[in-house]
Amino acid sequence: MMAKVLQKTYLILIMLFLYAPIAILIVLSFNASRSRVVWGGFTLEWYTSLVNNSTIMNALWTTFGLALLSAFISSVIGLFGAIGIYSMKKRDYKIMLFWTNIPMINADIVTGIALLLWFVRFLPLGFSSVLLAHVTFNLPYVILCILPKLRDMDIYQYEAALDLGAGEAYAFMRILMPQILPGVLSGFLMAVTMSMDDFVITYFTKGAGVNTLSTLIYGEIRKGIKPEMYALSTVLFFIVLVLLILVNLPYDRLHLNLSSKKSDRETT
Amino acid sequence: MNRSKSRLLSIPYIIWVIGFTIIPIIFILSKAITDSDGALTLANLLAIFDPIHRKALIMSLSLAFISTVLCILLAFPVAIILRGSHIRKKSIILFILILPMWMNFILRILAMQMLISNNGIINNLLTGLGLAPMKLINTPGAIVLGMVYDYLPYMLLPVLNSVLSIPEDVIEAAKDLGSDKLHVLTRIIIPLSLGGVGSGITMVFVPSMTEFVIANILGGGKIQLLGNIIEQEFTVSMNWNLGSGLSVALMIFVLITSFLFGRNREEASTGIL
Amino acid sequence: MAKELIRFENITKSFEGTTVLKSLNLSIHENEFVTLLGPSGCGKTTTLRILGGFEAPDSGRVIFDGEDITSLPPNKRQLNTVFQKYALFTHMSVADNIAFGLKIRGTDKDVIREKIAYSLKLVGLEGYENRSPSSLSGGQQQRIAIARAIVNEPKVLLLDEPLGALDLKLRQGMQYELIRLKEELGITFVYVTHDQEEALTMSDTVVVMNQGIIQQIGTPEDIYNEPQNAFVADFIGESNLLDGIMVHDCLVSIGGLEMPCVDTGFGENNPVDVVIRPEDVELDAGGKGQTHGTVTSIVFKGVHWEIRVESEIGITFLVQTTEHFPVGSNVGISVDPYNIQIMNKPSREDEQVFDQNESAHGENYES
Amino acid sequence: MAKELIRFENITKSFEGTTVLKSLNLSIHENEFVTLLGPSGCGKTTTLRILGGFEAPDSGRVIFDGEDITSLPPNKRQLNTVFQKYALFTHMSVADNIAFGLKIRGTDKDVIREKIAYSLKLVGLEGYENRSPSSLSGGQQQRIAIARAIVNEPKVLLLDEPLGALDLKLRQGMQYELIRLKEELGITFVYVTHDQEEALTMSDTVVVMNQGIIQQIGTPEDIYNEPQNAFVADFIGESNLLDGIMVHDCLVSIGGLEMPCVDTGFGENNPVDVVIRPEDVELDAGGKGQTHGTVTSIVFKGVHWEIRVESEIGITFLVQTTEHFPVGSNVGISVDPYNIQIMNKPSREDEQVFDQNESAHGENYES
Amino acid sequence: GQTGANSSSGAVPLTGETLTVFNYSEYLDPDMLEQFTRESGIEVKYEEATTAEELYTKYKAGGISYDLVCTSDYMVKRLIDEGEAQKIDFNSLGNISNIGSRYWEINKAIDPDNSYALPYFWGTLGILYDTTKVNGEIDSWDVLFNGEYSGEIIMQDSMRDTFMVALKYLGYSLNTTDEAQIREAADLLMKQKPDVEAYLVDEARDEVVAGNATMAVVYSGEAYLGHLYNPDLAYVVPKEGSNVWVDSWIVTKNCRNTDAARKFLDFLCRQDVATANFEFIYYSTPNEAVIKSMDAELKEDPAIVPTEESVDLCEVCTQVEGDTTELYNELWKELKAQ
Ligand SMILES: Nc1ncnc2c1ncn2[C@@H]1O[C@H](COP(=O)(O)OP(=O)(O)OP(=O)(O)O)[C@@H](O)[C@H]1O
Ligand SMILES: Nc1ncnc2c1ncn2[C@@H]1O[C@H](COP(=O)(O)OP(=O)(O)OP(=O)(O)O)[C@@H](O)[C@H]1O
Ligand SMILES: [Mg+2]
Ligand SMILES: [Mg+2]
Repeated sequence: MMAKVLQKTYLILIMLFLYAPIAILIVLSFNASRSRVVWGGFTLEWYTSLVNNSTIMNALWTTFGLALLSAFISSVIGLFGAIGIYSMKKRDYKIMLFWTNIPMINADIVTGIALLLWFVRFLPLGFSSVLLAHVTFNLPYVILCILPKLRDMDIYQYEAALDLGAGEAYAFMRILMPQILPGVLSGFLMAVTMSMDDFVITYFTKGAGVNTLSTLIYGEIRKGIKPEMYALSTVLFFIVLVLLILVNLPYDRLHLNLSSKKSDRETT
Repeated sequence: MNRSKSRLLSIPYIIWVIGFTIIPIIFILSKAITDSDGALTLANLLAIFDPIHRKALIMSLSLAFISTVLCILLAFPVAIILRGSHIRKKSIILFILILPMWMNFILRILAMQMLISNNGIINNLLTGLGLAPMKLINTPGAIVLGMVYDYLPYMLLPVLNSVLSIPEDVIEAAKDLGSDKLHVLTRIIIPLSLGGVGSGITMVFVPSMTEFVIANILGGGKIQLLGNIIEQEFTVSMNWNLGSGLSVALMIFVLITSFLFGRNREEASTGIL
Repeated sequence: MAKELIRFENITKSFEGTTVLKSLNLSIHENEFVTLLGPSGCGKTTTLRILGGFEAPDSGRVIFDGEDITSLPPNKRQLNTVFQKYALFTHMSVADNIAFGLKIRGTDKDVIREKIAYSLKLVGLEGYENRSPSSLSGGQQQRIAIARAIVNEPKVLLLDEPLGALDLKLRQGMQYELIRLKEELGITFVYVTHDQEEALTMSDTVVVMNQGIIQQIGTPEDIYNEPQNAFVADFIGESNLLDGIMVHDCLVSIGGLEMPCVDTGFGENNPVDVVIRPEDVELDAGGKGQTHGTVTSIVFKGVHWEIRVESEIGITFLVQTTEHFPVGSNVGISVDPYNIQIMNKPSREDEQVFDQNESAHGENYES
Repeated sequence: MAKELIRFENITKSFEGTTVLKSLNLSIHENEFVTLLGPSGCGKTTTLRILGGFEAPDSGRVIFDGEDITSLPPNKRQLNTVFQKYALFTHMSVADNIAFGLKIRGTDKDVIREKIAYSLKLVGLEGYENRSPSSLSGGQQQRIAIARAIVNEPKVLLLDEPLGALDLKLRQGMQYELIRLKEELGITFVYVTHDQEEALTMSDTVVVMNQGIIQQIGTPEDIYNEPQNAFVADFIGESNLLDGIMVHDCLVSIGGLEMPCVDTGFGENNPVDVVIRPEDVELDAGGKGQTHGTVTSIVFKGVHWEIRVESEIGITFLVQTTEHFPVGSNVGISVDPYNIQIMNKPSREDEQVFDQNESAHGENYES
Repeated sequence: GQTGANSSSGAVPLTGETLTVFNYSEYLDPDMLEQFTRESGIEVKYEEATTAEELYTKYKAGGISYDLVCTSDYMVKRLIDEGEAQKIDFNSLGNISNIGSRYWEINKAIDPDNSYALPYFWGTLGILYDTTKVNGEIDSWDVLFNGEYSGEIIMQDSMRDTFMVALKYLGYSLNTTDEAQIREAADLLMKQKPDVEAYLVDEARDEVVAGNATMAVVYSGEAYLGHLYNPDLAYVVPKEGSNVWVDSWIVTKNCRNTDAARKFLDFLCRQDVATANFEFIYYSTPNEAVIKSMDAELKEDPAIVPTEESVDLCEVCTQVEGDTTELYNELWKELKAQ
């Protein structure tokens, strides 16, 4: 019993650690003072001015567009890439994994400047160049999320589909896709997270007039973060929270590897 | 699946890797092995051994190492508690743990700064309770705190995944053979989740080696990490050759360490779900 | 008989509202080979897990060597388990797997090395010390699991369908090895299986279970020749299970045909179940017998032919014999009175004949 | 005999340098039930996968109905497979699993619904349409896999150890159902198993394989009673495999004892292998017989007792009999000349007696 | 920000012309960009940078063709020296008279003919301190070095600014190229480091406002906001002298549409626009028309309108060349790594 209490306490402390700063951001969104270090009373002003702030709203849509689009593109390329890598011989497999890991271990600024130097040779900087950059740094995470699922998938189901008359593409879509979908999904989420958080690479590869929330926030540190940012973060936080809870409902049906422990007992 | 045919599927990815990983790396490499006049030199690579750089490297290494170890130490109990718990939807917990990552990183670090600054929330709480305020911010410890805070979810995910997927009967077998709880932990659970820890290390240790924002905001700019130096070589001193050289050297360093420690890292990168 | 070592006293266990074990009582003696036998889902593994300490009973006690061990953790119990899925430690070599328990007890290094070698020899895998478990075949893994358990010289060895994944030939080999081990080491075996032939071959005592209730405890011969109810009769080997009426002691009427038997005490004109083993039905090509019938199918089974005979009295007999009777031929049918087994009609559900579909149903786990 | 439907011509296949099938030739006829039987790793699954189109042979051809289908993809072949591990589509309902092939062929919705119902009835699982495969027991999953295959009315059904995971009782039930299906639907079965009893029970033709080479093709009776070499003799059922010397036609000397037999053509004074089935060894409590021996062990097997007798001529006989002989008793031993089977000594490795440890070795897959 | 008198008038249809403008972040009221487009029909692609070096890197990479760039004095000089700027006849701008002559004078340090750079904002570097936490009046850099406020000092996390403080305290020019003087300054800074609570750029002001530190070296514009949030804060330019800085606009050599660029610059000089921008950032403006229209309270705040005397104590920071740069980099890294 004592142990249970200790365990609960521990979990709560970890949660506190992770969420205390977020609570501060939420409080700040109601702070009437423009300075984050001065409490100026309660206000909802920032929530209303947020909607009218075209710079922030534009950056918001750019951020979302960029995150979703880059996550989508990297998921598609990553999915096919992972399947290809999975089918390779051991040596090629290792080589591919090595290169897949490289963007992860490169300092952001190095990646950002290298891409900048490369992009300017054939591409005007703009939304598309940032998109290319984001896809580039998303890909490793996507691939590394999908590969284990490929390793776990039941290839016999695919063969069974062929056996029953399905063409390869059809069998792939109907049979293999549902099995690796959780991996693709987590890769996608990971990519969205990475894309939304990135500042350095985005900064160096973006064109004039293109802003994401990250680049805005970076610029604002100088003069103090605009309170609208806190309001926006708060709104986003609760939207994501609700979305995650909704997404979570059918989650258990997707046969995720968390359930593997249980399923051990099932097959006798 | 027809292997030779499905290998073709990776062509777009391979093109992407060549186009956007390998070519830029060549750019960086070519900067790294030349000086500002374009003459070949190893000086930029070897500059990592200059006393100042070496000091920064050692500082980066120690902070990244401590952060990684702390992340492991914090994440393991979570995984083990969740494994033992009867919570049906462990996935919900998982999501709650990663949700903070969806808030902008700088905002979170700034909030952390408000928590731990001299006249910050924690110290105000302490003085309110009649205790002496603590020196938290602008110390190496604050940087470690920031890194742990920012990277903990990246450790939690893979560790949780691998701890939860250890078959129960293996643990029962160990108990059956006489293991007590501690022994099960050290001999069975930890060794069997090393894969997950490995990918956690990749996702925590590697970025903390190149981290500079946390060091600037929470370390008060008094602590120089290799990430800061690389950043400064690029943006302040505008010595791209040295910056490239240092980062290539760092990359080689990380590759070597990850080769030594994370042999089955790819095996274990379990992803979020 | 040897001294009692283990006693289950009124053990009850349920999972999520479903009762899996219903006041189970069982004694196990020293150096006995006890087999728990029953269809999938009947509670065999649960019984074993309660004995191993992995599951706590809802009520009842487990007595070991005179002491109540109901709430003793597994690592404090003097018994070792061979798990249904081996549960080898994949991150350790074969030698480290086997040494696991010894190291915990702080056994001397040299002794450990010797014991590893000895136990590998016992299971016929000398020289496998440095292999990784995942490089071994199923049969070899299973033997490592056994070696890992016996090297600790437990008083009792629990085995949960250890041979389930092996093919027939390997299974037979392992059966002999296990019996040899039991004799050589003098330890008590508690063995779980759903293979009746395995149970009969290896055990001193067979415990037949169904739906969490013990149906019969006895020697293999008892169980096979004197099943106490229709479930046991049907589950242990193939049998002709017929409705009969006990005319009076030593005479039973089956489909109108009165047949002498040796059972008494079932009253007069009471409905009963009659069990006749297929190998006990005698056929005569010349037509001699208590009744007649026509052969409707004959299947070659190697050792014998399996024949179906439709008899005049309207009953189809399953017959096993080494002689060949062509389909369509007319044969005489007779049964020795000693080979007719009379049983009361089932009083509870779990005593009823094992029905394939139903049992498959019972297997369904929620997912 | 019916028309030839499938012919393997000189099929050879190797994986990573190891030859798995060595110039295999095999004919399968319409509506035949052919079983591939052999120890683990002998190439049964590989043969089936080549027929199914999942693996391409290195050389040789597969002829189906007169046409060369060697390079036809699986989805173009008129045969369906029931996989060793079921391979049900876990994310679809039972009905969607069964309808999968029909939908691809664009069958009408109402027809599909009817066919699903019909095929579920065939396998005894009416009303299971909306269940998820993972909520079913192993036996039920297997039957769904069968329903999914037969609903497409293939000319040939390939089954890879479909009953391997089931317990004895369920296995026997499914064996009968499969035979019934074959008769009802009139399709050709190619069946893979390593269970010899299953092979004998179900097949029209048994193909015994070892190490990628066909050892013998024949009816179950042929295979059991007239094994062509020591491997077949030993693999099909238990047997006494003895070294003998053929004194002359119809007389063989075993351990110095001359025994009459019925085989001819083995020359004079040549070393031969002698096979005597355990059930063919006759024991006599009174001591009458060709030689004498002492009972060293007796195991109850249900249908019979399994007895080991150490004979005067230095050979231990394995005997199966329904009579009980106590350990230590002296018995006479005799064998009917018709039950003595003479074979030439093995000329190739794959014909040698199946050795347990070696086979376990062969099972090792690289991990 | 407030919009000027023209804000309500009807928009001019887009002419299809565009200007690509590169500026520091948070350094222009975004409403003014919209207003410019409304009035002129010229679209503005607006790009921001947080530091001069970042700006330079992106500018030089060449992925974007910028027309107008606003950056700090030393970077302006560098760009002019590298031939990146176009000569502009500032007299042709209608509102140019709003820019006080004093600022053109200061700017001569980087642009001797005043033919490239148009002053935008300017200021000094000084000490922002909490009057309730210090003993007496502060008027010298000495408080940063005498150890009295150990652990309560925030220095700029910027190489030249921090060296400037030490050089000025030692009585040298901040543009010195004398290695011995620079090394002396470095030694002083090394000695000071244990007393320094943090080296910050952007958050220095907030730290003093929040009471996390007693004093910080900040730009004069930050001081005004600091005072606004916490009336106990005061700003001083020490008597040893300091740095006076001017951020200016230049038109790049790539600019094709110089007419549009001139229109934009003229627009920035207009009183209402300059007022809006001033009220967006509260840095000192060189626009005399704006200063005239200010409240008296603002006009007298030395953080907003530095006094003539304090400016006279100050020097403009110009670019240092080759070896000196390397020396600075080296010493700075050493200081930070200590
Ligand atoms: N942890 C558990 N949670 C819920 N139900 C369980 C659990 N363990 C066992 N059961 C249920 O208890 C019943 C008995 O299970 P048990 O594993 O003892 O059967 P078994 O006789 O070993 O069967 P098998 O031959 O299939 O191994 C089954 O119906 C099973 O569904
Ligand atoms: N894809 C493969 N790659 C490498 N080796 C293989 C592959 N498939 C089969 N083998 C090898 O070929 C041999 C024959 O395998 P196969 O699966 O045909 O045996 P099997 O007779 O079906 O055995 P089992 O009874 O165990 O299913 C084995 O030694 C196996 O290791
Ligand atoms: Mg079980
Ligand atoms: Mg197989």
